[in-house]
Amino acid sequence: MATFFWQGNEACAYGAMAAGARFFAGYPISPSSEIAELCSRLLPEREGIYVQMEDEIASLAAVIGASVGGMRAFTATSGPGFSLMQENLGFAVMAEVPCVIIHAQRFGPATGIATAPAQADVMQARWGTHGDYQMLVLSPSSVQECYDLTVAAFNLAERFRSPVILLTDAALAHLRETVTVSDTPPPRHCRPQPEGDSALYRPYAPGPDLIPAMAAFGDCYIQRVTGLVHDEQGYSSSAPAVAAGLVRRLQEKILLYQDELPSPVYTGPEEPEILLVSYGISVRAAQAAAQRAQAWGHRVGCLRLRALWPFPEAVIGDWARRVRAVLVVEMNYGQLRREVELAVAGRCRVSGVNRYDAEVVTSGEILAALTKS
Amino acid sequence: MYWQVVLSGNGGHGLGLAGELLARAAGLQRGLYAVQTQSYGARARGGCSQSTVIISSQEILYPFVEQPDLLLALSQRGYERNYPLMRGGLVVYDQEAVRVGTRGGQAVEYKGYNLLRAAREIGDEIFVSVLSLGIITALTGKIGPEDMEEILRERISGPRQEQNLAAYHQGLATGKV
Amino acid sequence: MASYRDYLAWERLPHLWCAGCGHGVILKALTLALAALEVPPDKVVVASGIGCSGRIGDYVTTHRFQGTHGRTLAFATGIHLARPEVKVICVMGDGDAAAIGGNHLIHAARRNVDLTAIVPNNLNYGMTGGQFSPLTPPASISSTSRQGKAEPAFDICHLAVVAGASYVARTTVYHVTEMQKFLQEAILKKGFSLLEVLTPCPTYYGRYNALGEAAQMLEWLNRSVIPLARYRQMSGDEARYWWRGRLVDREAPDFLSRLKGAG
Amino acid sequence: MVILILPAKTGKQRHIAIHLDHNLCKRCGICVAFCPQGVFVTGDDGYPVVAATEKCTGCQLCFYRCPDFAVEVEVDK
Repeated sequence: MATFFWQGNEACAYGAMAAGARFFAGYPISPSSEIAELCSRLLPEREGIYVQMEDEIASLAAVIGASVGGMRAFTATSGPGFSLMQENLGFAVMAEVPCVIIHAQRFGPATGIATAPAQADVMQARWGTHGDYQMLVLSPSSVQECYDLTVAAFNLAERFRSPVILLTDAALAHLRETVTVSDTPPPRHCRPQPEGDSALYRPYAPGPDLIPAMAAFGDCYIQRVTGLVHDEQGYSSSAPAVAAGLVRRLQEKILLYQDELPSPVYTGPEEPEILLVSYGISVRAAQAAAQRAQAWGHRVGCLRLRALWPFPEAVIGDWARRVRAVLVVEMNYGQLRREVELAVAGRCRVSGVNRYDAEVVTSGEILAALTKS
Repeated sequence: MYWQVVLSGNGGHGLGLAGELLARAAGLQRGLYAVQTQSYGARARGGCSQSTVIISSQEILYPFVEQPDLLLALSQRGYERNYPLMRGGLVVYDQEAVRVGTRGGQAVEYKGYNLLRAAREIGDEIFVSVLSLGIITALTGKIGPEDMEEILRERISGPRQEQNLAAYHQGLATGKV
Repeated sequence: MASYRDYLAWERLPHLWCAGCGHGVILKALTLALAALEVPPDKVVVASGIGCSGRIGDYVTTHRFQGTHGRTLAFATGIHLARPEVKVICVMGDGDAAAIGGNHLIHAARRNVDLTAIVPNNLNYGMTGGQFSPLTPPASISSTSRQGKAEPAFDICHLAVVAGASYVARTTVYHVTEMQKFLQEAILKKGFSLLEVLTPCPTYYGRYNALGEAAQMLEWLNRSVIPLARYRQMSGDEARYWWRGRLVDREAPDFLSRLKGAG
Repeated sequence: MVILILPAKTGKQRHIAIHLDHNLCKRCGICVAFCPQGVFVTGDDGYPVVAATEKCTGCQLCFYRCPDFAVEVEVDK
């Protein structure tokens, strides 16, 4: 065991190294730039590649290219850059290329406030690229989790052959906390490899868990990658049956195995009356508020979401039967609250504690909202 | 213990590093919990800069300072922005850069020094952060002086280490008076 | 000895390109070049973008990557850095390479990434119905310039040279032997190489501009280009021709060598 | 697949076979237009027809120029 005093951004970069990442392509943007800066030093030390591209579109493109070349690859960005990445994010979904995008959210829309936090890109992370798909999105709420969930993100990317987004924010990105790192390297999940006669390899034939085996460019197994609708051979097709089969598999390969994602963590009394649901840096205020409310004798618990997408609908639905009210604490005008409302389905009251002034939500604000609940 | 510290001043005062050193000295050397943040404007020199530290004997849920117990004020703006939040504690300020005429809280104690001038005499205004850390270490007794020195030696290497250590010791001596 | 046949996915033919489209000629030239250089199919990635030329990967037996519109060189940069032992050959149309992908082209050339870029320039966007591209000659009729294209065109080859490419050449599908030679030189070149190939689009550009069927368009291309040396002696109005030839062939460290040197 | 195999003898005693694949040919007319010897003519259905095999010199221009992989010229020395 070793302990470090890291910023959120540093923990992400070291987490990526521990997860075996050897390729980073990026474009400097506040508040994520420290990840690029650190990678430019750490990767060459590890026989890896750091490349600074001409924009964020090219950055994710290079990451995808390197991943099909067989490397664990990632990028880091913030709102404006994440908007540019949407195009190739969809490509990674369609072509099933494992990669990790660390997105330190900042205040928006547009250039907004470059160095101030927000949690207003949770819906963009889910729905930002066009088409019909599932997205894997994780949200750490401490510097320790920046490290742990970055490791998880790489493994999930390989496991599901999918892009994985790690949503942090400007506050967490620059927060310094103690991080504990195990001496043994974290377990590594690797993309399934083709076996047997190379002439019979079909790049998009579903394997176990619906995931196709993935050859790398240069292997004897001929790899065909495309963002067009494609058959199992990787040849483009516009046949309705091929399109439907592909979309169904892309959805089901994630939805059927959603329980492999980091589950929500509950802290608080056994039978809470009010449940705070939160994610990311807002969790810290929610937990502090819950603790103070408990000290005053109120039964308030806190549910910390670690995977935002696919949304843990069943877990929220179960809690809705057991509590009187749910308060969704987030730094936006009310984005994930709608998703919680869908999951609660009228079983209890749902309201939001929302802050959207470029400051981190405080426990005092949550306590004030609690007294009204 | 739940000790909330704000180090405020201008870009180029080295406050980000000072916050990190303070938190490391507390968190790593004494087994306390510590968190640190720093303000990020455009990453150019000059302008308002601020770093905050919380040191606690328990796990820190909310990592941002709500009510400072200690304020280091190296600029008027940093002072004005933070003293209204205080309900007690200590303000350490630069006598030339900050006028504390509009004093806030009743129970707040004020200690003024010529911090920036002393730093310039050592060689560069940037030494003001480590000089101030010396004063804070001596005044408050929350951090072991030898812990702080160890972290300083670990974190600042190269040609500036000696000047920083000199600044730190000068601060310690000043704070003890 | 390798045959061009080994590089062609025969079972995928006939290809989707129109009658008389030059893309098939370029595909054949590519397969012939790979055979002549005896590069094993599993050590080649054909990377393409979107549009008519983007479909080239459907017809090869090598590895294939078809990315998003205009981004081919950015994807290819990642592929190359991860697998430097593999030849990455990028095929991008004039819209792909010069419009949406123009910035990536500049920077791939500037970094001198060891890639081969083939730009089949059919003077318009064929797949979407014959709209003008940055490389469409001014005053051309297209489906978005019925009165004649108001914008000037630019010379993508000179752009690549200024940006830093190691090898830049231009020819046409009429000049099949020259195309073959340039293509092999480009593939062998260490560093960024770009080969622009003027090619007929009888379906749109030819029809809109009354240039005739495929054969007449090829003749028109032949009449419209002159060797680089002669072009350089021209001035003013005469310089309305396209030049063809090898614009630059120089030695410079490629991107990965520089990265490793710095690392 | 329709393959017309037309073996031919030139004055230089070379065996030349011109293969035309109607499944691949798109009737663009390039082979007809550019054969320096006028070996091809356009048939009534628009497909090229090998009309004068004996004129073929085996220069392969039709092969290089055909965009559709529909022409191959086999030259036995």
